[in-house]
Amino acid sequence: MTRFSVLLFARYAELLGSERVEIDLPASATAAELIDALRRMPGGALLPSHPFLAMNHSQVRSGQQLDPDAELALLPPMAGG
Amino acid sequence: MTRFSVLLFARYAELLGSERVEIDLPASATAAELIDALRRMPGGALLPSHPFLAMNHSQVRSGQQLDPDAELALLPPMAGG
Amino acid sequence: MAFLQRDPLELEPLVHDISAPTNGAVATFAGIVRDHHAGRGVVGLSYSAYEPMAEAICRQIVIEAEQQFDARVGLVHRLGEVAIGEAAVLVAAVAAHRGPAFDAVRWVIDAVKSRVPIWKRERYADGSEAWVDPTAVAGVVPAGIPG
Amino acid sequence: MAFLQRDPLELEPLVHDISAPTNGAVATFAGIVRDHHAGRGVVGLSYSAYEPMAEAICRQIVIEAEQQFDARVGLVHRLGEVAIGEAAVLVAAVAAHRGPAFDAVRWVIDAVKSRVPIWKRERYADGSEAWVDPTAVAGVVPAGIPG
Repeated sequence: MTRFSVLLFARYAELLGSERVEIDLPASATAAELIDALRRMPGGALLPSHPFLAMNHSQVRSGQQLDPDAELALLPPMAGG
Repeated sequence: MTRFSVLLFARYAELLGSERVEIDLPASATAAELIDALRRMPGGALLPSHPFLAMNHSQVRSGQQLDPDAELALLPPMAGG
Repeated sequence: MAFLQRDPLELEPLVHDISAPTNGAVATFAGIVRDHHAGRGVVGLSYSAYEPMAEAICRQIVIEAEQQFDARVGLVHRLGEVAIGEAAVLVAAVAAHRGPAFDAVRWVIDAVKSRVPIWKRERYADGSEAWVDPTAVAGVVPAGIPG
Repeated sequence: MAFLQRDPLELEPLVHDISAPTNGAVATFAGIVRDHHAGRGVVGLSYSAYEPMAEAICRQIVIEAEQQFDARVGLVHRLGEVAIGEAAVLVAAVAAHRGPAFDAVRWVIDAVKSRVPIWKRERYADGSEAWVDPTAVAGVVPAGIPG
């Protein structure tokens, strides 16, 4: 298992009660697998099934494999402007 | 004959050498007849054949009869902005 | 409110006059005097107007824009000498949302250019001057008048 | 240049930084905090961001806009508490002519709204608070979180 660290913001940070969570997953884990694991955490059930996941500031697609050394962040719908 | 007074601006004032000209025409004169008379004045030959003539701040069409008591003005192409 | 002004134009008071706490969008436009025109170096220019008609047409343009776009509109045009880099005209629109604000500003500046009796005399780097005629064929330099 | 700022936003320095004597048109947009949203009275709000990504995306948006529209673009977004009537975001574009200036500003504000990771928490007149979700069905008030 490999440790993945995920930044959380705004409403998602409130749902999971933290601005950063750590999750152990197989080293080959995809975005979809990380999101599934987040949704099984306490408070995670209210996360949408396809939230915006950023890896090093770029959006990753569901099937994309994650780099455990990259900066991962789960982003609620953008509300700037 | 009735006296019509016409305000001139910018390049048209320079062409006719004055910011105001007076012309005697029949009381029933139209915009086109006034413009013809202006174009026969010294310097008037360089006026276009259909310049913008305003009567009390609104454009008048060629065939429209003029009110000698109205404020008449001959306007070069607008160049504001 | 006067739509024509001989002093330098300022955006902030124009926007302030039309702002309200119900409005979420402010769009503005400034037309700036450039240092060149039709390939010639411009060193200065001055605007003149048929002032009473220009004021009346500006007022009419603002009324039409406010009715058409559900926005509040501010407009002011400079007269007299204007230096390179200074604003010749300012337009501002305040609306609940950005679409009407943008649309109003764009409509107003187009209307100002085509309907308000204002004229521009440019002075060129070679010492000549000319009245600018926006209806002249593009690329044709207006006939110079010795400066 | 920082695209995110905690102090009140000012339009003039933003425009000044991108101005040049060859440019004839300046278009700007300000998004202003309104006193209501989805039918509820808003008494205040605060913006937060995923700051390094937000800075990077803002820079990318400016680069894309400048390439696409032949304009110079300025952009700044407020973070933290913002009072009613204050600007949450400013966009400015300077170009030779007004078309590209307007188009650039409009494109940039649309891109900011859809691409920059910034979130808005509103406080309502009834004492509740909520994160604003622009993707929620129009007219549906976001679930309130007791304030």
